[in-house]
Amino acid sequence: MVAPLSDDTLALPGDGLREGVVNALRTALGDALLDVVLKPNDDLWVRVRTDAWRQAGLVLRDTVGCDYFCFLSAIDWMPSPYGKSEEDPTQPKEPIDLTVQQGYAGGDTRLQVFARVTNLAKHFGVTIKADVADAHPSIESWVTVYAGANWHERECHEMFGIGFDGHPDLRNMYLPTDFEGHPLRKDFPLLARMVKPWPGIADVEPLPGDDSEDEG
Amino acid sequence: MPKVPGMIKGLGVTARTMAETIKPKKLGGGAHTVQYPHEKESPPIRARGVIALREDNCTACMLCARSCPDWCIFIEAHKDLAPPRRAGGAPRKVNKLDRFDIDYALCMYCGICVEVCPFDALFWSPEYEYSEPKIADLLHDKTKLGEWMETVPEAPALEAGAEKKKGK
Amino acid sequence: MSLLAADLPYWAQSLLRVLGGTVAVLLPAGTIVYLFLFKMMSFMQSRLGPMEAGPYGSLQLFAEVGKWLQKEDIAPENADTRVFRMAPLVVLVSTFLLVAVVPFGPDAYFTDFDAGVFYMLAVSSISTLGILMAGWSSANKYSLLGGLRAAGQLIAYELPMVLSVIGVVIQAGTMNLQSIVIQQNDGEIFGFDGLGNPFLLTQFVGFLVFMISVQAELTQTPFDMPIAESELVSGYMTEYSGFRFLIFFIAEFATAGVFSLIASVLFLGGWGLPFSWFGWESVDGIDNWMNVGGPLILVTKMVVLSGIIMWVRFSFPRMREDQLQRFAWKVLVPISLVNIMITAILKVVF
Amino acid sequence: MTDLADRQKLSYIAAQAADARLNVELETEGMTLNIGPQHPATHGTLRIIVRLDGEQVVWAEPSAGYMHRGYEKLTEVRTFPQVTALINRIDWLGSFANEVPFILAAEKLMDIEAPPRAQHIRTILFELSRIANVSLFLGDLGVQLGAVTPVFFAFRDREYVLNLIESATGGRFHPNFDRIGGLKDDLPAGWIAETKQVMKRLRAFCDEIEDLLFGNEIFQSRLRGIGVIPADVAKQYGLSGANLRASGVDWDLRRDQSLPLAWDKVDWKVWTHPDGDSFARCWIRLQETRESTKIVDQLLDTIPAGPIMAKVPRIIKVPEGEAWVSTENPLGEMGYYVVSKGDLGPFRVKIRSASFNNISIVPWVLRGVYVPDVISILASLYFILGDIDR
Repeated sequence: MVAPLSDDTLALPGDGLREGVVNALRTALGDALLDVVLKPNDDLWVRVRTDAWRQAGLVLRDTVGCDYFCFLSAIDWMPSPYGKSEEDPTQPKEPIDLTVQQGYAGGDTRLQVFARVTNLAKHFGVTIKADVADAHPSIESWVTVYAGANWHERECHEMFGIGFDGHPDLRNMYLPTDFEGHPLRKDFPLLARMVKPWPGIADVEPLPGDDSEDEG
Repeated sequence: MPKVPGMIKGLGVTARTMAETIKPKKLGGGAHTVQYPHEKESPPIRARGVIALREDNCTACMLCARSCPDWCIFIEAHKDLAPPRRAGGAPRKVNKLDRFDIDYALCMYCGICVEVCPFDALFWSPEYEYSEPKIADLLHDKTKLGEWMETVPEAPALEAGAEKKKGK
Repeated sequence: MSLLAADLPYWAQSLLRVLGGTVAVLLPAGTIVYLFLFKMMSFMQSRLGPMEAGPYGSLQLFAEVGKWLQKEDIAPENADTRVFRMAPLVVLVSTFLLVAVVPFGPDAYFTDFDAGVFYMLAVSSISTLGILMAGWSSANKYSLLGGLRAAGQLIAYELPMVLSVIGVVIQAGTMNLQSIVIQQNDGEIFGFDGLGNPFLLTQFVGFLVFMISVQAELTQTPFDMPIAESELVSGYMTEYSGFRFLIFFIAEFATAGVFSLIASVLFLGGWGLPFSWFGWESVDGIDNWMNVGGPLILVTKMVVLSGIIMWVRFSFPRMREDQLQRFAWKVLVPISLVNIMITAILKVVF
Repeated sequence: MTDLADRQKLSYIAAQAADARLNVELETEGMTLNIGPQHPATHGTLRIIVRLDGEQVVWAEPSAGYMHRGYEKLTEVRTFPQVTALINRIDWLGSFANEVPFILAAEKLMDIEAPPRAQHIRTILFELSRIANVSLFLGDLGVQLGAVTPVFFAFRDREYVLNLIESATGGRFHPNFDRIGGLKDDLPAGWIAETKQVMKRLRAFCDEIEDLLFGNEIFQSRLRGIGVIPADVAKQYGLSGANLRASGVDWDLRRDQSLPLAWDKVDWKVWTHPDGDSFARCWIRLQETRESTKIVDQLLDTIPAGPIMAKVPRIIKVPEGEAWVSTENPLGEMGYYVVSKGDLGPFRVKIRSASFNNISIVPWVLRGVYVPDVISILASLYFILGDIDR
């Protein structure tokens, strides 16, 4: 049999392990810890204030012991104004609801940066989020906290247009240097779906002289 | 026993493989390659080679075209009258296919269309030899897709412990 | 004197020699490519290799040559065109010069001169020049790195090769390759003459060093840094295509063949069989059929030796440049020096 | 360990010295060498820009993106079943393993669990794709170091694994076999017996590779002490899989998290190596391939009977929520952060692929090494282009 998980992992019914993490974060960050979602024995989401992003990273690394960097990325919470390009052009377009609605741990802005770090000794991970202002999206860089954040922040920068203060080299990674727009933002159209008509439109010619609608 | 140097062992491995390959097929040797096109490997029954269409079953419901991630299925149809199911009944109105094209230049062989088809009109065939010099010829129309029906095999028997499946 | 020289006019002799030389270069190259590169390598990798051209793929080589000859002769725009075009020929020339001293039979040889070993070692380094030219003139960074690596490597391995041959020269007491062959077949080991006295037995260390150096001179794995396809794409050959690449290719395998010929001459008794088998007393007593049989025997020995070279090539990974240099200077050179000393001492003692 | 750390330090000093030499001592400019985007060693189109002093690397920078396909954007216009067909092209050598974490994340959001038989078969196919993937690595390793034969052995024996995957799923490379709630189909008859034969073959293949490559003195001298990554650096960069375990970190997601898969039901071992050098990384992969064949063998004996599909609606709508599931894929930790808004398709999928993190350490680890080591270090880090660019 595989060696059993360490005692800490076999968390208590109330998940003392993750609650401990939340407590540690609250002590270190104070009111910069904005919101917490804890699913017992499953996962933990926390949201911190934008200006406490780097500090939260340091706390997670040094106090909580999450020294393994998993990923960093961003979410654009605005629904896509283009839909899936799967509608009949002959029908009137249904209006798309563009209200921004954030996910777990709430939020106030359209763009959110989120990252995940893992504690390898106690076998748990934390997803940490922070809002970034809509007008000038930027946040502190994590490069000095987790060296691996370097590429993730570059990717995030070109895909979402989020600046990372203190990043040594915020060049484009995938796109040409003079590329305009930020592809993963929802208001960036996915051209591949727009240049072609959707083949799913029902194209059934009725019988000559028969105007009755579809049956069976 | 003194340790054989790794380099000598390495020479041994290649020499052994050579002996294996030269050994006649009858004695369990031979190469692992197949001399295509003189001999051909038969793909497994489930292999997703090409999609076959049973035209009579298709009702032009568009489910396959809509579920296709690549948008590579194109369907057009017209209403038509079919003979009644029971004698003396009224003729039924059915959708007759005008066009059913699959563009194999776009298809990524995911099999979602075959899976969603509610009327058993699409099947996988393990046939694979239909490459074309011109990319446009990879668009198979309904006649060509219908011809593939001959190559569709029976579904394989299942391993012990499997539940009987209903439908296809 | 040579059998041919006795009966034929000079122009016919020359023609025969040119033809013979071409055959002596191309035949081993073709044999090695088909036998080892196409077939042995494939078998070692659980496949059959080329099977379509000719019975069992035996005409594949002609197909390949035909393909290469059809291709356009391209030189990169920034290349030093004249040097670029000349480089493959320089490499090939070294092969032809090498084959000139190899004795194929009691009377079947191109030249027979006393400084044969010396000449052989001298002309073998001409190919280095060609490779360096190719690397330099290609206007390609990979080629340049490959050319420089080749130069460093070939110079480093020239030395152990020379030193390992010196053992043979000391033992034979001559630098004439023909005499070395005769000595080996005529000789005896402690009064037993059933095997002759191939220097493989007395100069085993020298043989090993020589073969390792040959491997390096031929830039075959594990010493193929100048080509190193996973690092330098194709090293000094990166920019070559068409018949110039073909010449490089032929030169590579022809040189492998010629070096195997030389190794069998130096260590395996060359074209001869132990004279005691046939009761020959001296060179003059050798039957005339040995002028036909000799080359066949020599080629057989060559095939065995080049088979070993290729076998190693297909089995081993590549060394790193600094490891290779260290191996040459710190291992091979001291070993061959010790070998020379011991040979010299034993020569004096016996 | 200290010995290796010293070597790493020395190569750093060498890089600094080379850098200084470039500008001061010789007033040379150094040479900038583009390795890639079309290069035999980059299996795909990765470009590495290196600045050289002689053959020593002063500075190196990978430039990815020649194969970026924008999967994160594409997932937003696709339904959940369509996404499965897409994402098994991320790491194309271990494709079934790509599907599993995504499906698990969707199942987590829907709060359903696949029946035990499906979990079992998923685990078997997962390990088969690991074997298919890593066996190719073992062969390719030889090519990167100049040995031509191992790669043919790898292709030869991987073929048998691919045949298995094909006869079960219908696709050699892109199975698209995993479904929310279970699997598309049950195994065909005779598959288990055949798989056992192939596992025996694969173990023989591992022995061959060990004799041919790992035991070879040249191979060892090429890799030992080269490209040392200490454990703390590895964790900082988020290295995963064999690269992390080779640095002595005992972390394997198959063992260290509880997922509805069958790894906890069999007996196997997580291999680690204290050295953190290229050799350690390769050696770990070799051992893991053997371990995988053992896992598959044991799982084949214990497949429970029953259905392979849980009760799932015909049209799948995933409830609102966020879920993160990652698994120990052949290349390392592969995870999906799935955000759903209750639609037919996901709202956003963040794909955390292993190679992206594994390659981000390249500028750090390549300083001060020689050009041949660039290749061997890249080979030992083992990346798939699709897994970097996504």
